[in-house]
Amino acid sequence: MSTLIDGPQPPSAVGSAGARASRLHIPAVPARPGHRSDFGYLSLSAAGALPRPAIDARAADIGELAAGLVRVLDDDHRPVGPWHLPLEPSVLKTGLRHMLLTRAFDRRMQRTHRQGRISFYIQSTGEEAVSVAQAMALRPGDMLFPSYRNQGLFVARGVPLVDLMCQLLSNRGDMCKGRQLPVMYHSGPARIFSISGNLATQYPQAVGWAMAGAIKGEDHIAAAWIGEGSSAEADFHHGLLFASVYRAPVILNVVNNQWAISTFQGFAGGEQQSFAARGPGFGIPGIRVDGNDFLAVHAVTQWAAQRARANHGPTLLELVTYRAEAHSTSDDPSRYRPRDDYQHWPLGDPIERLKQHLILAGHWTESAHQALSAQLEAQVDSSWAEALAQGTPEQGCSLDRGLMFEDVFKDMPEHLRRQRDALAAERG
Amino acid sequence: MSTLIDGPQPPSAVGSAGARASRLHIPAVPARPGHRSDFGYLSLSAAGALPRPAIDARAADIGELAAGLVRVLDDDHRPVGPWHLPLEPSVLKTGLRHMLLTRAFDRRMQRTHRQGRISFYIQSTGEEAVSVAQAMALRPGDMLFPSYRNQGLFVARGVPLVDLMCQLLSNRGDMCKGRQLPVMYHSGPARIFSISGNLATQYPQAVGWAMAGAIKGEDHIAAAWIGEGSSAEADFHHGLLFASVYRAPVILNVVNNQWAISTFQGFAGGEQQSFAARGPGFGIPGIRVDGNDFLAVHAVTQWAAQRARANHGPTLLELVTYRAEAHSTSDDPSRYRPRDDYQHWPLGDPIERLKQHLILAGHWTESAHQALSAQLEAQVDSSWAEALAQGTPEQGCSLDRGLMFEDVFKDMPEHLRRQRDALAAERG
Amino acid sequence: MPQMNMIQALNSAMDVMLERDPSVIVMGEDVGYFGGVFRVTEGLQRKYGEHRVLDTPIAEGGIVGAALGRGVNGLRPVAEFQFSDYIYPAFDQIVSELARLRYRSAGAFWSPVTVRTPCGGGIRGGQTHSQSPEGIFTHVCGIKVVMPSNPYDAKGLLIASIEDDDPVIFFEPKRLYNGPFDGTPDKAAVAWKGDPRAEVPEGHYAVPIGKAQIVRSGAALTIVTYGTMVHVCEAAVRDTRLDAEIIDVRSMIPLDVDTLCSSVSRTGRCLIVHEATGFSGFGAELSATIQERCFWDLEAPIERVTGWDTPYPSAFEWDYFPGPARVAAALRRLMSPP
Amino acid sequence: MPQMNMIQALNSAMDVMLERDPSVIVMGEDVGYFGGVFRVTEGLQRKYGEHRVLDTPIAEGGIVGAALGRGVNGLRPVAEFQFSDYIYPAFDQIVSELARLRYRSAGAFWSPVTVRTPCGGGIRGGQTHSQSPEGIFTHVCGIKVVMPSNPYDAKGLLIASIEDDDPVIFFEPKRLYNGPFDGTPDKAAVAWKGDPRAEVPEGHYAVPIGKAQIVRSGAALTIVTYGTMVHVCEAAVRDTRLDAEIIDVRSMIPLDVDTLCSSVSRTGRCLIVHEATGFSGFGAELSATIQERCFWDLEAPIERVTGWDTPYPSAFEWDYFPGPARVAAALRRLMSPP
Ligand SMILES: Cc1ncc(C[n+]2csc(CCOP(=O)(O)OP(=O)(O)O)c2C)c(N)n1
Ligand SMILES: Cc1ncc(C[n+]2csc(CCOP(=O)(O)OP(=O)(O)O)c2C)c(N)n1
Ligand SMILES: [Mg+2]
Ligand SMILES: [Mg+2]
Repeated sequence: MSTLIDGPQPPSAVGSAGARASRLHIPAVPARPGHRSDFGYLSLSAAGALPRPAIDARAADIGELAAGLVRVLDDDHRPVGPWHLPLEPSVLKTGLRHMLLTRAFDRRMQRTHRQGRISFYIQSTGEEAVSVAQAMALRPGDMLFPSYRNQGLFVARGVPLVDLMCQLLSNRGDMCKGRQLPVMYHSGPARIFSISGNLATQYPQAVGWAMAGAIKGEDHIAAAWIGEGSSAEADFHHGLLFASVYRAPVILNVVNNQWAISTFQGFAGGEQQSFAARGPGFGIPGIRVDGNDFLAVHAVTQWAAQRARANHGPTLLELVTYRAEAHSTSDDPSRYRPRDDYQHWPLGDPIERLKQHLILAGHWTESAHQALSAQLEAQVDSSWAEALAQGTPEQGCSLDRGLMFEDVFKDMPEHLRRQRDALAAERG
Repeated sequence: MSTLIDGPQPPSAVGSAGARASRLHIPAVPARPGHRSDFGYLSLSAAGALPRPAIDARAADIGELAAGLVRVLDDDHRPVGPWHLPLEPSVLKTGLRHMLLTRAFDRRMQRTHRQGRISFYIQSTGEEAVSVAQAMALRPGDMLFPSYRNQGLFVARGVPLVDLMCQLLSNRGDMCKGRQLPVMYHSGPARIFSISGNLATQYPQAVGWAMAGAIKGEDHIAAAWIGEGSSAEADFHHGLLFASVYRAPVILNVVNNQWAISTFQGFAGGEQQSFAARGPGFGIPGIRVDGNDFLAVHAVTQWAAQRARANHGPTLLELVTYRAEAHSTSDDPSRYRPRDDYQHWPLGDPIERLKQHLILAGHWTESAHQALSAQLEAQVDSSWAEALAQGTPEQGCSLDRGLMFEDVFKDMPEHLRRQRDALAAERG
Repeated sequence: MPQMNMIQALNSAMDVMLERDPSVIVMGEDVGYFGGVFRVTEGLQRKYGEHRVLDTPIAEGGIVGAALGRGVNGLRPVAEFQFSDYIYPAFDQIVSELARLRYRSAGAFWSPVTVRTPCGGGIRGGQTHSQSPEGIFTHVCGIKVVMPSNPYDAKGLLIASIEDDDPVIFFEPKRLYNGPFDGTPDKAAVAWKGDPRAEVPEGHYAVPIGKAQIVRSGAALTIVTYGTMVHVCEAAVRDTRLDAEIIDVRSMIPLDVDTLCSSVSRTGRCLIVHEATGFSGFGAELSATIQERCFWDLEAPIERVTGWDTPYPSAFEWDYFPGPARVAAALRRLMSPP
Repeated sequence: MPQMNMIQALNSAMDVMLERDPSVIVMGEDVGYFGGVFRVTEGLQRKYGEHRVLDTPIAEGGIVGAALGRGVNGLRPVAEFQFSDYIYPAFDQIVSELARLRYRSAGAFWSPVTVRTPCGGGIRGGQTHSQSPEGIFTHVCGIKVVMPSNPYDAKGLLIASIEDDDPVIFFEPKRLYNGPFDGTPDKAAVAWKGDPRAEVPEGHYAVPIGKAQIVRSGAALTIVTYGTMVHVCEAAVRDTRLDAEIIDVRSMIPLDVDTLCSSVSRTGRCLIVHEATGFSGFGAELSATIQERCFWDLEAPIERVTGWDTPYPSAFEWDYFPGPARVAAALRRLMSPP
């Protein structure tokens, strides 16, 4: 083909400027700064509208769950429909507490970053129900493979805030021994896997973990979380595929908070189809759920967990929510989306909704809420003081620099010992 | 988690031998050597049973096409149903000729390999309709991204057999200049892309090519082929995703010939769902078609091409067929599947079916068929003689070894010139 | 002459090329409306439209695969990877496809893709925002690999890369985006403004790929380095007051062996410095090649100063980073071998 | 003592480990019922069941990702990649995950995966069935990289790899599967039978990772090599009648620097030989390290004989392959430098 052999032919006219208009489709974005988002793109179902199938349902038979939106709490905070599986008020109150604590922690760490005391932070504001309700619907023996926006899993599994804070400070109490960027926590005892900087890698890993459980005949299951942006990565495909082929006992979650840094979810393939819809293509049930509805999230997770434990295989859950704050402390969302977007988000705030539900049901009061909030703020404060006792940023790094050379391998090989000694000599 | 910190815990009993039986699902295989395959796993639709939607149909509305099987020729070789778009008898006869030539070429090259005159070969026996009908349903300006089992594309686009044979011989006429394994052809003038040894990589490449066409406002489309086994690769996902997001004018084909070397299609995720079903999860129509039915393959390809050209976006086609021969000349399928499997394959042979259809319609006769076959055998023979004239294996490599250093870059850099000279000096 | 920092210089290179050549397109994660997390593509989508400056899904393998296909169909894609730590998912498309296409098709097909990606540490990014993986790519035949150390080279090399008909992996030492960092994090940050290497013409010019640059002439010994380390080495030379020749490699493939070797033959001593992990890093190739060519002129062993053979740990960034003190110690050792 | 070729030795290693340790599992494309395209896993599924010897989808990235997860959950996965040319789709899972997990979690999580994969040319495989990508992996910290050159080492090293709590990339020079190929393709193929290195115990034994082996002692010069090239170098030494010491590296990470350097210090001359592309290949690291340690003992430049810096072209296989003639020429050059 001579045009190819001769080199790329500059198109005589390209793009909108040209005579031959470009026919490439570019996904739409609801609004850019200065305008107001039209959330009409979001397909919503009425609370209670979708059926709750048996846990051994075939994916192909329950496709409506991938297109619709499972909701339990209606606009008046009343629980309705088949997905309402009544939970003890104490359980709901525990959920509320975990969400509130997560938010208080986020807010405080964000402030700490602004004061220059930690170098980086990522908030999960507006998405607390995802992590908290899901952790609570699983068993302690189940293994969790989080993304960087799932701090609620750590909170709900009772990992002390001090431990998380020490990681943020890279001080003597840092579970990562100074090796990971802030927020890249893990917890062996709480069975929460190490967070990776490389997106989506945890998906096939969780499936592998679950496969091992199945091979060993155990009934622990695995669950993994990624953002909707990250579902574009190859490992999303690998996760679905391996889960499908071996019917692994795993819950694969896509947290669709509408944005991947500055990139709207349409660029991840959310314009043509829901993310939950990827599941049925692999024979995996896909369920799209209101991610800000604690009860709905809990119910679908429980369904998926029962399904997995009963050996009916994996489930793909899409948790529809909204990233209320910046992507991270390095980000300024007012550059790419309307500043007040979250105020118009049709699915509200997860904490507010559970709170109103509990008040409506007579299990909670505004003043109890104030008191709890204050108590949790105090808990965050005292945890922070405790964390600082293990090394403040002003004191410099409180970890032995020799730790840099450990854990590259189980046993330190000769060449790393030599390098460790050279560094020690350099630093005197 | 101490069990993790202490090291992997040998499960007390693993697998079928143990007290706790493994709960891992292993895909079923229809039959291993010594048994007879039960093709009941194959979901079949009656010829003519599936509707032919408008080319701008939404993927979600035509899901039945991904689950069923588009067939035009019934068991009596009569064309039926909405996918029957009558083609000129001359077109059908051309198709028959291309398929026969492809098979004759394959058979001859296979023999040539057995004689030790080429080092490697891959046949497409039983799958000729896929390449031939699809190439014929596309336009010459459309760009094709083949796998190694699409020699029919080259035949249908009129690439001289001699050119293909010279590639197999790595002789002076080799389009690859001795650099590629036999069968890894390409053709610039015929717009057929270079075949890669790494599976599935052509999928996102084809999408990119199509996107460029759209950007330039052209109406050439792209088409790519991979095997069902290769659909497990990440690039399958990348292809679908990018095609979906930018609504690229591309046809993505999965040739499901049931086997990937020794691995049954269930291990690629074909047990839970069809491969065509992956499309709707991305908002891409998926159509499962009888890949041995020339008319059906032609019709769905034409549909997809019209859709793409009219700017309605990509289509995923699953072509259900059977790999009648070994994976390659390095393979012996009798080690992993029943020897006579193909005799029981429910979708028959594509050449035989088109032939019977033509005879039934009064456009063809058994004796015309014999004559054509003989003529094509002769064409293969004379092409082979022509190819050998450009260098036989017995003469040794007829290409200049300096070619090894060319085309690594457009211009040969200093270090490669030095290496070329060193080799020349070494060889005197 | 306008002054530009490295971000502006890179932006200007793409601006110039988008303007001149309608086949040039820019693509990557967050590069469009937002202008990239490091702001390198800022304003380009506004100017050239969302069909030529495209936001992409977060799928590095898909980005390269699609870019390759576009390149085959007549475009000149410039793809950004947000961090070079995230290039690995695209490894197969780069190594098996982009680098091999021209060769395997004997020139019938090729794709002039440029892959831009920020590399290196010193920004508290931790182990997945600080890597320098260039060494890996230098073992892949069929791609060119470059890394500028200043705004002038950044623009000129990026233009040359985009115009090049071979695929180019273009590494941007992110610690240099805003200023010529010399390896002492406690000192106040220095901006590019006022630095002669920040004098960058507005228009089109190219810095040829394949040519190293002598950044400082000297007779006592030769320092071979690139990227951020160029500035660190300058600081170390100031500190030691040694009359070192400093060579900025700039282009790893093709490598300007003559410039390196004629210097080492003259000085008889050579120090190789890079930020990446040492073991099998690009410094190994530099050392091996120089030793092969200059053996008889060497008066001391060629040494390497590099990052340690560990991941880049966030809390020990400045213990990991091969700063001026580590370089200076090696320089002194080299001048009076034990 | 039983005689085994390399395929049988590798098979035996997995058989022994599957038998001894219920946490060992084997997985890969075509490894189960079929026993692998090179028959290395033949019979294992029949013996240990399809839950412990698994066929997988053709998705190398998924294979490593899933293996990693299984390793974390208490298994010891041995994953086969059909050809090492096809390891690239798994690159991110290997580099960013497998190699980093223990480090980033400070030991809380780790996964003892062994990745087995046939490498090297000489089987008319062309550019995507002949590569030797080991050099790339030696730049990745957190994994071990080994390559045996004979059946005894193959079994012992594979057992050591499976038992190792760190991830190991285990390269199998496929040209040696059936016999000790010495680089002369025209000669009749030699089988392993009768070779002392093919005497392989039936049961469990380990060859420690991290130890090189002196294959031939000599005083005139040192050849540092591994894999297929060990046998090619033996042939070249026979041809030149030089009293060369030949060292089989065996383990690239960790590298047995002491064994290499004490030999070179003694002989004063060193040739490095590998089949992979030379530029930034593992030979560069060997050369750089040996030069650093042995500089004052060197009587001639360290040379490298490697594959050319091109893809491995199928028609020119024996021009590409660094055969005994090319090695012998280098040996002679090394003994009387120009
Ligand atoms: C492989 C890889 N590519 C790119 C990045 C850079 N990156 C970090 S977060 C992010 C956006 C992810 O968005 P999403 O998955 O939607 O998660 P969210 O932040 O919304 O929770 C990107 C592109 C990365 N970390 N890894
Ligand atoms: C990345 C990669 N992995 C593995 C292989 C080895 N391999 C070559 S062909 C093949 C089977 C492919 O099967 P399928 O996609 O069904 O195509 P078919 O051969 O049936 O046409 C395998 C595993 C490869 N070439 N590339
Ligand atoms: Mg998101
Ligand atoms: Mg197949």
